[in-house]
Amino acid sequence: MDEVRQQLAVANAQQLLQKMTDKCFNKCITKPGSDLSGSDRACLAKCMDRYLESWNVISKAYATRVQKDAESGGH
Amino acid sequence: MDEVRQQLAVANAQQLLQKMTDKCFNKCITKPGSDLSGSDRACLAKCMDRYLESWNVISKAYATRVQKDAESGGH
Amino acid sequence: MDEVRQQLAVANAQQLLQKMTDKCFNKCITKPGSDLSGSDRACLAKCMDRYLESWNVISKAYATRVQKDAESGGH
Amino acid sequence: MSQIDESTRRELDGFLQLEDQKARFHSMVHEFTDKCFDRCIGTPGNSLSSKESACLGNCVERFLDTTFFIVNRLEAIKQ
Amino acid sequence: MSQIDESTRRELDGFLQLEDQKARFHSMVHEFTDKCFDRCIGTPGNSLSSKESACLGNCVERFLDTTFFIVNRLEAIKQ
Amino acid sequence: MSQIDESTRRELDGFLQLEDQKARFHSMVHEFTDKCFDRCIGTPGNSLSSKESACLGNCVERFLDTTFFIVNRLEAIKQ
Repeated sequence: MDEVRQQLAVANAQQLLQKMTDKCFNKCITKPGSDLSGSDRACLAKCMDRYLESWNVISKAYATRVQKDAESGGH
Repeated sequence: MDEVRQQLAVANAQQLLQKMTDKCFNKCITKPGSDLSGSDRACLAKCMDRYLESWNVISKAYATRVQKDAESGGH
Repeated sequence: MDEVRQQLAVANAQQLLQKMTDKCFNKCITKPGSDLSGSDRACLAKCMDRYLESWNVISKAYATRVQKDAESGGH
Repeated sequence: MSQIDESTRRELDGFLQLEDQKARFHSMVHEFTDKCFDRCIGTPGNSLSSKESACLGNCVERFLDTTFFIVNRLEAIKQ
Repeated sequence: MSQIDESTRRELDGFLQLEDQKARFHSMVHEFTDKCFDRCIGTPGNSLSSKESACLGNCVERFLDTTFFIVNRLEAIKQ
Repeated sequence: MSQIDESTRRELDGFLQLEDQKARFHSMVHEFTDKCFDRCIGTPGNSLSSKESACLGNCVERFLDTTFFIVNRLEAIKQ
């Protein structure tokens, strides 16, 4: 049972990583240069933090909504 | 055999629903507010109708083309 | 073993074709008219050539990088 | 599956092939609608204008033309 | 799988169902974040502003409202 | 599969692993080309300019750098 749980956790982390990388690359690296500059890294760090924060805000909002819909007996 | 047919019909409906929801959400709910306003709903209703209409127009156009290509012995 | 190799080659070609068609349709056919005009075809031909060229440039760049990362013992 | 006779098997094969064809047709229509709706439909109105309908039809036709053009040219290049 | 008794099977079923539910929940959260991040977050700052947080919450809620609206209207049209 | 001896099995494993690696490599190249073509290529000309080629190479390199940066920082945060 722990195996199943771990496989799902890995899939979840991979999905997060892939979407976050795409989003932050698009937001921060608009003109790819010959290396990641200091300001590129600063932007990526902020973008990551905001993305993770957003994920948590959305996770809570969705959980609350699922709960509310269940209580009102669906839509 | 009816089971197969029904499974495919469900998959088809789900694909339609998912794409239509994405499209109309993007077209109509540009700034998500604290609820769906009357004008949001009006826009969604029109968007749905036009999307379904477009689906039918495209379905006919594609069927005609497949037919035509088959008659001319491929491309 | 040749079968496996061929299946993968087909999958690879299909992926290339699909992405290239999408990209070049978007770049060249901005207003779909009643047929492909001569300038549409000229644009598609150039777009294809540049896409294939880009694929090769990127393939080389990625291979070099994978090699480099392997030599430096990962990142 | 238990053994089934030849004619039943052939009928089943035909059924599955037809359903598969229909599923692929629908799947293509979903793709085309996804692509062409954005290109051809501005603010959704009370019905499709004749211009919008024509655009949708052309969008499908030209996308297929583009696919054939690219496939044929790829084959020509390869030789 | 070797034979297992009724209560173990039920426990396993419950476990798998719960994990499946969690996986689907997470998958939806990924989709929503993908959609709503672009709409609500401009240049990433040092923290989410209250306006950005509110936008994210509204984005999820209105997307779900939109889904229900469309499903209900589809059913109404069909009849 | 019928029984096969050790050395054949090892050879087969090696073959499949290599093909799998190649398939994953190609799949990444498709992804990168999809991403970087739009960023680096304007109106398609008669050949890639040196600026366009450099942009494509940088686009791949910086995307990989971004992935490593994010993975490393995620691990650092977790601890």
